[in-house]
Amino acid sequence: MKEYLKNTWLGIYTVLVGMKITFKHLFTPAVTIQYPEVKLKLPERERNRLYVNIDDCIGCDQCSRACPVSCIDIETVKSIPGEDLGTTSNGKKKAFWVTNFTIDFAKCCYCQLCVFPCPTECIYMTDVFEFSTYERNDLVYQFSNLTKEEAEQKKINFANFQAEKEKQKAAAATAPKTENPSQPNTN
Amino acid sequence: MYQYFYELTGSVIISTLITAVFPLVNVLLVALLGVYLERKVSAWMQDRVGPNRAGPFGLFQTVADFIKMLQKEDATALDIDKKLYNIAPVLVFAGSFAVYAVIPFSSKLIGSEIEVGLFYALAVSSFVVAGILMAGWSSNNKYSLLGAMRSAAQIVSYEIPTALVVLAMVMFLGTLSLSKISEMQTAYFWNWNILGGAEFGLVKFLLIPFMVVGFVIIFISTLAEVNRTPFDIPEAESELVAGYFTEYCGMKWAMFMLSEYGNMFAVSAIVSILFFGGYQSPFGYLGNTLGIEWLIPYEQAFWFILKGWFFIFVQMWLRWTLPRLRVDQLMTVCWKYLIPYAFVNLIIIGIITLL
Amino acid sequence: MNYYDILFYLFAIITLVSAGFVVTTRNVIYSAFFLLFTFFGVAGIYVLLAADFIAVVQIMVYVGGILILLLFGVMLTNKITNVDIRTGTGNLLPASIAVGLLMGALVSVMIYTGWKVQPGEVPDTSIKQLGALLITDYLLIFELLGILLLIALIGAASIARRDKE
Amino acid sequence: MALKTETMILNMGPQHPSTHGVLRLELEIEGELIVNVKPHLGYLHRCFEKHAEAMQYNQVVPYTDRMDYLAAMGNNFGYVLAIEKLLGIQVPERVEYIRVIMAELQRIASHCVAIGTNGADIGALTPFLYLFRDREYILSIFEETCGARMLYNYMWIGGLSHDIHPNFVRRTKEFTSYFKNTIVELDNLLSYNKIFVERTANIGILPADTAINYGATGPVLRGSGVKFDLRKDDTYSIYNRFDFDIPVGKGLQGTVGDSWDRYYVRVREMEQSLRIIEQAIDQIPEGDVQSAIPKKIKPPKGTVYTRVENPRGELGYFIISDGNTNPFRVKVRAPSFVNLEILGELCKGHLVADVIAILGSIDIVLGEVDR
Repeated sequence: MKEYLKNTWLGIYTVLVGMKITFKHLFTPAVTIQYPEVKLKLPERERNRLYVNIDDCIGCDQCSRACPVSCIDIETVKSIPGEDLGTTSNGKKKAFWVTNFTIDFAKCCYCQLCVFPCPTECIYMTDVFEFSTYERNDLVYQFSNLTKEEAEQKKINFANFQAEKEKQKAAAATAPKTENPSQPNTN
Repeated sequence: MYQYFYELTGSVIISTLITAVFPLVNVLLVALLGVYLERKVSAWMQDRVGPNRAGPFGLFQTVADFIKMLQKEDATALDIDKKLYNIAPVLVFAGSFAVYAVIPFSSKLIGSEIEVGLFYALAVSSFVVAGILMAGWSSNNKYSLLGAMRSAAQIVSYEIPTALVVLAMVMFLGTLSLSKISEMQTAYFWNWNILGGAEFGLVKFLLIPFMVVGFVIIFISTLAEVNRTPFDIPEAESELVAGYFTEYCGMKWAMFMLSEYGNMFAVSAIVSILFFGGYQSPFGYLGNTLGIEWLIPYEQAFWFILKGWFFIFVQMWLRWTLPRLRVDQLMTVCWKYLIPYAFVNLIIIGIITLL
Repeated sequence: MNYYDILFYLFAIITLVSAGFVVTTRNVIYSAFFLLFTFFGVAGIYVLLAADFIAVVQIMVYVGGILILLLFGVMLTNKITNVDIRTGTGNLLPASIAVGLLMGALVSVMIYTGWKVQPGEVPDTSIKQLGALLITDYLLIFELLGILLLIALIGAASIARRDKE
Repeated sequence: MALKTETMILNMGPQHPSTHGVLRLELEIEGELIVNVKPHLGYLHRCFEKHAEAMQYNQVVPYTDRMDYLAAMGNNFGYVLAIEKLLGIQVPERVEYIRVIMAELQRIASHCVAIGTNGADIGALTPFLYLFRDREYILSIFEETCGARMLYNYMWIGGLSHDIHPNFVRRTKEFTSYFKNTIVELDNLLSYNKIFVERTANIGILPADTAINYGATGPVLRGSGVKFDLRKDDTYSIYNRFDFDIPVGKGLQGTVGDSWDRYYVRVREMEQSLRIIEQAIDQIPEGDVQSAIPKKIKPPKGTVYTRVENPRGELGYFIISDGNTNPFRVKVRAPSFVNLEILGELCKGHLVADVIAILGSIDIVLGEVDR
């Protein structure tokens, strides 16, 4: 009987305590952020979409190797003598044409591992997080500033240069044995 | 109501139409505003904002939802029992709508002034049970069936404490007519039944604690009858997905929702009639003071609807505060706690009334 | 034909047709749900007879109580996932003969009895008289029924509580 | 007279509101009584262990984030400790302190979800949202420090990816003082609520010996009254420097080891985590957090097993190195997976509704169960 009355009392009392708390919250202001209208100021370390400053990229491929999900795809072509690629902002001399630099953001896991090995700090994470598309292929971002034709041209240039070199080598050595022509450098 | 509008307009057709359409409009408004208020109240209690996109303060959110639901494809499962599946929402809605026939919104706005109004209101809710069982069984889904079984067991059980409290009140008041009960608690709030009724004397003060107990019991059991938290186990989202209307979609689903909110208002109305003076104003009427006779029914309707909404708010408040009970605990609360208390209450009120 | 007659025939048709379905349909669940409409029709007829209290009791007890229990029983004892809950209608001939005889007897009683018709006011409500009669003239029967129901309740509870072997 | 009854199979999940992900439970029920529960796993299997073999040691860290995604810091912590042991690196003091604070903040955040969803499963949605509101605070501290809210990749082998943000100390202190109110509010709103107590007390009782035999760890084990916490009993990092208690289930509302005890142990653990943070936050020494990060991670041949006390229990990493830059084998002892095994034992004889309460009190994360 005592247990019975105690249960009744506890049932009513704890419900009233809970109701008091929720009633108090009825008048506390909401903590919701009205997203499209109000946007939070994101911290500077925010890890969202990657950006590549291609002018600074030397095509060293370190970021691609650091990526655990292989979402970075880089193709480079060695420059031929006489072409001036300029220098990066921290003074490194560029030696490769970056003919293809794509990042597939559908694959990217935003771990930031690609950012740290970069010698020129040209790949970094930005605070852009709204980039949804209707097509999955639209998430493959091309960062190379060369057009397709230019890229082709660079490849042909390099192949020609290579062939020229081979010829010269062959002529110079006049040896019958030729080495394998090295492929356009992709790594 | 018919009489009142007949005198007002002098047309049979118009007054019949108003009499028929008024409760329906009321149910729809209750559902529309109820869903909106539920979202807003829950949002405020949880430090959120709630719907605020459609219209000012998101007022048209439920209208938008309603339009969306109208357009929805009526997707049904393959092995359902088509006939029962289609009848069930209608029956559930009919059951909850039928209660509105006897609810006195004011001294003039009442569908049917039958003598057994209170009893009738309890009885027609059994159609809801039949409809719920129908929905649960015809869906051919185990979750639905379990939900329907729970719901039926719950509603049938909780009718008993409700009936016991009603019985005590009937003993005290000597009538089953809802409009007469309202009339008896006239003028000022100290005449309400929760404060011992209109007659002044020792009995009045003796009654007050037992009236409060009676009110708590009937409020809890009506909560259970309309399947609201903490008694929402038939549609316990986290266990049974959506209970008996798991397989429903579009407008058929909306019918269940409509009847749930309709029921909420109906039970709130009955509780307020029994204990809180029904349509009576707590501090007298402006119409009387100003001498404008025709204003009084509208004032009464205002107070009635206000009281109804207050209890709906309390139901929501409870819903967003409490967890839900388990099936067997629900029965424990009913049979081991509410019914004994209601019985003791009944006997004590009976004795005090005899004094 | 006035409103009263129209309503009467409406309720009568609902009652009879659904009662017919209750007997003839092969799906037990359907029978049970048709019973709902039968009870509803009967309640309507009670209302037309100015027995509002009885009508409400009809709905409360039969629809809210007995029918629900019936449905519970049917749903729980059969394979609930299987829709095929069917019964056979065997013994059609003997049943119709028996029912025909009973009906004939009832109809003849109805026709040949000299009913005492007392013209008078239709009472506004029947509750008061009912209440008074129940605790004066029919008190013994009322109490006996109460005891009977209590015995049934206790019996049901004790069967349900029996531990499984 | 023997009544013949049949059992019914009820499929709970993989699409169900309260199986906490894509878990499928095959419930064999008699009416609403549970006869048997069979969990079916693997709907979220992502081959973490196999993936790790193809990764360099430091590339595995972001993958560990994705196992127990509610306690990613703890996952990082265990993994980097294992590799550091393999390499024999001593990390700077500053790193140790920051790691402990991060792990404890993460424990609070994870318990917020665990407690909140346990309540939400039982029907109380409001405490769930209050706890999520406060978890958000922790996540924004993390975001400010390492740039991500959920999958941090913060602890690296030999150090940390970033030093703490200048605001970090202030905000953490703000949080610790503020969060105490939330715990009081939570206790009043949910823990002692009669309905919640009725729903969880004496439900899913796990006796201490059963818990030990099944290998349960974390709050599930401590809820059964066993005082076992790796932070104290097999101390790692610098946990031995702090003063904190290990809350255990005492059966305050029912029997020792019931769902309520498991729930309540989590609530009290949040308080203890706050204590650790308060002690550690003032002692963070100065230093460079990346000084000990090796240039090339090529551990010697050998095996290592380290375990840490994750919010869900003992998280163990067993790593075999064959002297290469990639691990030869990574095996994870996932606490959720081990704790989930007990579900069948706990649910027998209870009702369908109790399965939810028990599952919520075990607190599984499917990302970790399936890996």
